Amino acid sequence: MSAGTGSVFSMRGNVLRHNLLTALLLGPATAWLVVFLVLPFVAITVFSVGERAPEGGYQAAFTLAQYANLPARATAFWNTMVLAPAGALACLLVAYPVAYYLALRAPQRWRLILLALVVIPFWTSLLMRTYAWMYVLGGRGIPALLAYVGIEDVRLINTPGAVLLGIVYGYLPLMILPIYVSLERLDRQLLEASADLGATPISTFLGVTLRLSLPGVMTGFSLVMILLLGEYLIPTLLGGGKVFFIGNALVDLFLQSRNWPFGSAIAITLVAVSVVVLLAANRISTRLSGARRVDLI
Amino acid sequence: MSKSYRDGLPISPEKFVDQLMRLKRGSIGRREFLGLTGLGLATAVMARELGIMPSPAFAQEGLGDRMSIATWPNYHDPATFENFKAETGVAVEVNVFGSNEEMLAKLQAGASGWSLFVPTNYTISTYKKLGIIEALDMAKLANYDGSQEDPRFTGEGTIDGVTYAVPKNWGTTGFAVNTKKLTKPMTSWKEFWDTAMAEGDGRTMVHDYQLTTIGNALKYFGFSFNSLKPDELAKAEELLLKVKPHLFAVSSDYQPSMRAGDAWMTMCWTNDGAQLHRDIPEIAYVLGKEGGEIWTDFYAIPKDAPNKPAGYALLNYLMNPKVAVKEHLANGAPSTDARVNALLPKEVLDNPILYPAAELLKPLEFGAAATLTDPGRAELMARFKSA
Amino acid sequence: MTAVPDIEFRGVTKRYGSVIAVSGIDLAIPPSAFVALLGPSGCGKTTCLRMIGGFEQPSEGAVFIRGHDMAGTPPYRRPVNMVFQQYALFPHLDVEDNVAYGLRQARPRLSSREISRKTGEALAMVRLAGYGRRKIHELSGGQQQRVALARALVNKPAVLLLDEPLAALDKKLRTDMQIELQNLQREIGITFVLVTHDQEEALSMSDFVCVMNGGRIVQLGQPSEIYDEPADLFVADFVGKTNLLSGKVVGLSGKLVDVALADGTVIAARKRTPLAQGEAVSVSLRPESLSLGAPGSGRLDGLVRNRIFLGSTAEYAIEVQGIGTLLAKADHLVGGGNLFKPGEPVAVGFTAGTPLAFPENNGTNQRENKNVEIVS
Amino acid sequence: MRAFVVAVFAFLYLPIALVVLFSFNAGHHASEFTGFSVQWYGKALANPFLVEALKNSLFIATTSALLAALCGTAAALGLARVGARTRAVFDALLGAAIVVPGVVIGISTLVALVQLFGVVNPFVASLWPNDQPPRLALGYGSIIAAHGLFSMALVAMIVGTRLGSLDRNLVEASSDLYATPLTTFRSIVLPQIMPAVIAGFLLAFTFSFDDFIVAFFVAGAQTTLPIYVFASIRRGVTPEINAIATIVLVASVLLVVLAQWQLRQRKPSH
Repeated sequence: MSAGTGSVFSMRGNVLRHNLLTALLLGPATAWLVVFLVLPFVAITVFSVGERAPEGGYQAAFTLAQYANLPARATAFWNTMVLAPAGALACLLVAYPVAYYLALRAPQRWRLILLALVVIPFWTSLLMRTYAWMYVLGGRGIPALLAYVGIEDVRLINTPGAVLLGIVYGYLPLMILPIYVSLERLDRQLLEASADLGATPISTFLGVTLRLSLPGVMTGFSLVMILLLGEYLIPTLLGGGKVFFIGNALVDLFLQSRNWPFGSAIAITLVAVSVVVLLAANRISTRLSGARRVDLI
Repeated sequence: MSKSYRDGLPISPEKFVDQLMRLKRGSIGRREFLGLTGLGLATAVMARELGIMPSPAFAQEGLGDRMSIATWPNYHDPATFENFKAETGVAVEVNVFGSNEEMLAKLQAGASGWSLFVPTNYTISTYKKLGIIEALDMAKLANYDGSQEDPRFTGEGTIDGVTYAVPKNWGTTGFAVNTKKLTKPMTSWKEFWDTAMAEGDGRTMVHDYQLTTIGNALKYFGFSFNSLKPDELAKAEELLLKVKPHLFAVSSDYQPSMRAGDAWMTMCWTNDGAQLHRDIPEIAYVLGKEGGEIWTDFYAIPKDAPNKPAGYALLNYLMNPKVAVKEHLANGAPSTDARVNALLPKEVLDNPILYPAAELLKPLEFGAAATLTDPGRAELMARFKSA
Repeated sequence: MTAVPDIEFRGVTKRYGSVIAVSGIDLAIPPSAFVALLGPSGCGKTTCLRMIGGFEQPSEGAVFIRGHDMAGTPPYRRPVNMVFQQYALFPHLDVEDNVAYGLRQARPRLSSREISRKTGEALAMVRLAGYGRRKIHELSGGQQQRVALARALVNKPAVLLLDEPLAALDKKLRTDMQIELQNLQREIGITFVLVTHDQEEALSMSDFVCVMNGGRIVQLGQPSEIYDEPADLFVADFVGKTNLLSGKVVGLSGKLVDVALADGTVIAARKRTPLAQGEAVSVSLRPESLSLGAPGSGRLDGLVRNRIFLGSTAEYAIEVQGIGTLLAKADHLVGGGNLFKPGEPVAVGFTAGTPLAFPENNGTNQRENKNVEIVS
Repeated sequence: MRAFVVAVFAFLYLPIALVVLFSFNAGHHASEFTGFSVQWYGKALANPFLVEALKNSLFIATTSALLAALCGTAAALGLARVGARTRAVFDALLGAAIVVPGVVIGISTLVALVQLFGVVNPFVASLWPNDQPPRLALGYGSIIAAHGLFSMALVAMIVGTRLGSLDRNLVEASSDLYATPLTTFRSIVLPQIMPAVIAGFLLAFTFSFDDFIVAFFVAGAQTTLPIYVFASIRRGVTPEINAIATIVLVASVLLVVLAQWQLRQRKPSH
C-alpha cells in the first residue's frame, strides 16, 4: 500500500509523507461516502427492522414484519419490473436507428449538429418537458384534435401508454449516446469487408454492426433500466397516480402514510433488485461481446 | 450572555490549557468553556456563512422579505398575497398539498420552511400532541375576533384553552360531475362509485387523500365516514380495489383535468365545486345523501417556522374581514366569520353549493383525529394507490 | 490475348464533388496476372480498386469483371474479394469464423462440414492450421495478414484485390510476405490486383505495373520496362532512385539528343518524346549506371561528399561543380577495392545511351495534380 | 431511415417547442394560447421565489459540481496510490453511489440526517451559551451533499479511467527533465486529466440542476427550480415557468455555442 508503485504520478519522498498525501487525497471522498452513503444505508437498514410510530415515522424495534409485508407492494414491483425493461426496450428500438443514422449515414458536417440536437433537450427541465406532454396528451391536446375530426372522447393521459411514451421521451438521449459512440468507433472497413465477402446489407447489419455495437446497447439499456427502477416523476405526471412504480410507492410511504420502516424495507429491496439487474446486464454484455477489448488494435 | 465569549477572544494557549484542565476537574461549565474558546462563535458564524442551517429565529420584529405558506390547490386569491406584499414588503410563496398526511409528513421530517399553513380541523390535536405547532400569540392577531366565529366550526383550534389555530373557512366534500358527459342525475356516493365503474369508466378521479377516499368508500356501504373497524375498512378496500382500474387518476388536484374535459367526475371540495361550476356551468356539485365529510380549515404556525413574525403578520392580514371577503369570493368556500358573511353579496350566500340544504348537511361528519394517524387507514390507502 | 480480361475499365472517371479522383481510365487486366497499381497517395489507385470491389461507383464509364458490366452490382454480388489495408478482421469472431464468414453467406447454403473443410484448407494454405479458435487480437500482425488472405481466398474469387496489404508489417515480415504472395498467386492462378505506393514492392512482385498519377494511368508495363524505359519524368523519378540533371538540347541526332548541362558538359541522351532544339530538359541518370574512377578518367569530375555502406554495394554522394550532388551506386569489391573515401576527388562516368532526356514540363500531369486531392 | 430520424427529432422537440411557445402566451395558463406577449418574462424575473429557486439551483449545482470535481479528482489520484484491496472497497462504494436509485438516496439521506439532527441539535443546544443555538437542518448543505455524492463518484470514475490510460513515460520524461513531482503533476498529469474533470463537472452540474427526486426529500425549507416547477404543476403552471425554462434553455445553448466558438478560435493559435 505504501509503495504506490502502480501509480503513474507517485511522488518520491518518504513513506510517511506519501501516506499523508494519499490520506489527504482520499479523505474528503471517504468522509463524503461514509456520511452520505454508508451512514444513510445503515440508517435505513436499521429502520427497516423497526416499527412505525403511532403518529407515523419510526420507532425502534427488531422485527422482520416490514419485509414480510413486501407482497403488499407486489403490484408496484410488478409494474416497475415490467415497465422498466419495456420502457428501456422501447427506448432502444427508437434510439438505435437514430444512433445508426447519426454514426454511419448522416453527412459528416451534419453529424455534430445532429448530435448536439440530441443532447439539447437535456438542458430543459425534464419536468417542464413532461408537463408539455401532459398538455399534448391531455384533453386540450391530441384528443381535442381528434375530436375536431370527429373522434370523440379519446383518453391518452394517465395510461400505461402515456407513461411508456414519457419514459421513451425522457431517456432517449441517454440511450442514443452510448450506441452512437459504439457505432462511431466501429471500423467502416469491417462493413466493407463483410459486403466484400458476400454478406447482404441485412446480414452485415446482424452479423457485424449489431454485434459490435452491443456494448453500447447494453450500456444504454442498463443505464436507462437503473434510472427507471427508481422512477417517480413520469408515472406521477403522465400516469396520474394510477400507474404506480416502486419509486411512487416509496414517496407515498414517506410523504403520505409516514411508514418509514416499511419504506426503508422497500428501499433496500429496490437497491438489491437494482444490483441484481446491473450485474445481470453486465454479465450478458460481456458474454455477447467478448471481444470488446479488440477495439484498440 | 452573549457578552462572555466575545470578551474571551482571543485566548492564549496557556489560558486555553488552564481552562481545559478546569473543565476536566469540573470547575467550569461546558457553556463557559465553549464561550471562552470561541468555539461556539466560530461554529455559529461558519454555520450561518455556509448556509448549512437557516438563521435562528428572528430576534427582532423585522418581517424579512419573504415567507411561504402551505395550503390547498386553488385555495386563495392570488391578489391577496400581492396586496400583502405591497403593504408589508413580504413576498409569499404558496406551496400546495393534496392531503393533511402530506403536510404532517413534511413537518415530521423537519424544516418545512413554512411560516403559515392550513391544516384541517381534525388534525390540530395531533399537531399539538407532536409539539410541532405554535401556541398562537393572540396579541399579534388583532384582526381576529373569536366572538364572531361560528362555534359549529371553530372549536378544534383551541385545546385546553390555548389557541393553536384560527379558522379560515368551512366546507363539505361531495363530488363534481360534468353533466354533459354523465347525464344521469346522481345524488349519492353509491351512484358515484357505481358510475365510476360504468359510464364514468376511465373518467373518474378520487382524492389522493385517505380521509375522503376511504371515507366515501365506507359511505357506499353506509358505514361511518371515520370508521376504523377492520371489517368495515376491508369492505371499503374491496370496493376501492375494484374501482381502481376504472379511475382516471388518484389526485387531489382535479380542477385542471375537469376543466380540460379529461375527467368527467371527481371527488370534490366545496370551494373547487363552486369554482368549477362558476366557470363551467355544466359541472355540478353533488353531496352524497348518505353523508360524508364536513370540515373546517384553519391557519396555524409550525413551531420551527423560519419567519414567524411574517407568519403572524400574514395571518393577521388574512383575518381582516375586508381581505377575507375577497379570499372567499375567489376560493368559493363559506366563511366561519360573521363579519365576513356580512360583507358577502347575496348571491354567494344563496349559493346552494356553499350552503347546502339542512337535510344534506345533517348526515355529514367532521373528520376524526384518529383517522389521521391510524396505520390501518394509511396502509389501506397506500395499498389502494399501489394496486 | 483473345481471352476476356478479368478486369476491364472503360473510360472510367470518378469525381467527388469537384474533385476528380480518377480521370478517364481504360485498362484491361488479363486472367491470371499479378498487377500492381502503383502511385503516390492520392493518385487514384485505391479508388480504382474500390470501384472493382464495388465500394465506389464510377461517375462515368464502366467497370467489367470477366466481361460483365458491374454497374449497379453491390459488393456482395461481385466475384471478387479484397484484403483490406488494416485487414478488417471481425474482432468479435475467432479466426475460423472470420475465414468462414464468406462461405456462410453463400446461397444455396453450404453444409457445415463443407464449410469447415474449406476453412481448414484455407488456413492450411496460409500456414495457420490449428489457429482456428484463436481470437483475432491474440494474433501477430503477420498472422492477421494471413487470416485476411485466407478469408478472401476461401471464396475462390475471380480476382483478389489487395489494398496496401503489407503496409502495416515490418520490413523483414514484408519481404517474406511478398514472396509468399507471389507463390500463392502462381499456385492458385487467379488474378491479383495489388495497390501499393511502394515501388520496390510493385516491381518485385507483379507481372505488370500500372503507374498512376493524378488520376491517370501514366505507364503500364512489365517491371523492367517501367524501370528501364520510364514513360516520363514522373515515372523516372517515382520508380527507383535517379539523378535528374537540368540542361538544354543542343543537338538532335535520330533517337539521341545532345544535352548541354549547366556546367557546359554535353552528354548524349536517349529521348522518349520528340524534343526541339534549345528545349529545356531533364536528364535522368540511374545511380547504378554511374561509374566511379580515378580523377580525370570519366565525364565529370567531383568530390566524394558522403558514403553509405550497404554491404555488397555502397552509395556515394558526389558533388560536381556547376551541376550539383549526384548519387552513385557502386559495387563493393571484396578487399576494399573500388572504395572511395569522403573528401577524395573522383571521376564520374556513364555508359553512353543510358541517360534519358525528358522535356522539363512534360505531361506528368503536374498541372492536373492540383485538382487531384488526396482521396483514398 | 431518414424519415424515421426526422420523426424522432420532431418527437424530441415538440414538447420543447410547446414550452417555448407558451412562454409567449398572453393568457394566464400554460395550456391555452390566447395571444402573444412577453409579459411573463418580466413577471418571472420579478417573482422572488422563482428567481430564488433559480439562484438556489445554480448555486447548488455549481457548488456540488465543483466539490464533486475536486473531491472526485482527488479520490481518483489517491486511488492510484493505494493497494488493490482498498481500491476494491472504494470502487464498490463509488459504484454504489452511482447505481443506487435517486429516490433511495433521497430517502435514506433524509432518514439519516433527521435522525442525526435529532441527536446533535439538543446536544449543541445544551452546550450553547445563549438561548438561540444554531440548529442543523435540511437545506443547501444536505442537497449539495446528496447531489455531490453521485457526481463525485462519477468524476472519480471518469478521471480514474483517464488516469489509467495516462502514458507513464510522460511522467518519467518529465521527472527526467528535472521537474519536481509537483511541477510534473501541474504540467503533465493535470492537463491530461483536465478534459475528464471538466466533463465530470458538466455532467454533475447538469444532473444537479435538473434533479427533482433527491432534492424533494432533502431540500428542507429550500426550493430548487425543479421543486418549484413540480409545485407549480400542482398549483397550476403559469407561463412564468415556461419563461424561466426558455431562458435556461437559451442560456445553455448559448454557452455551448460560445464554448465551441472559443475552442475553434483557440485551435489555430496552438
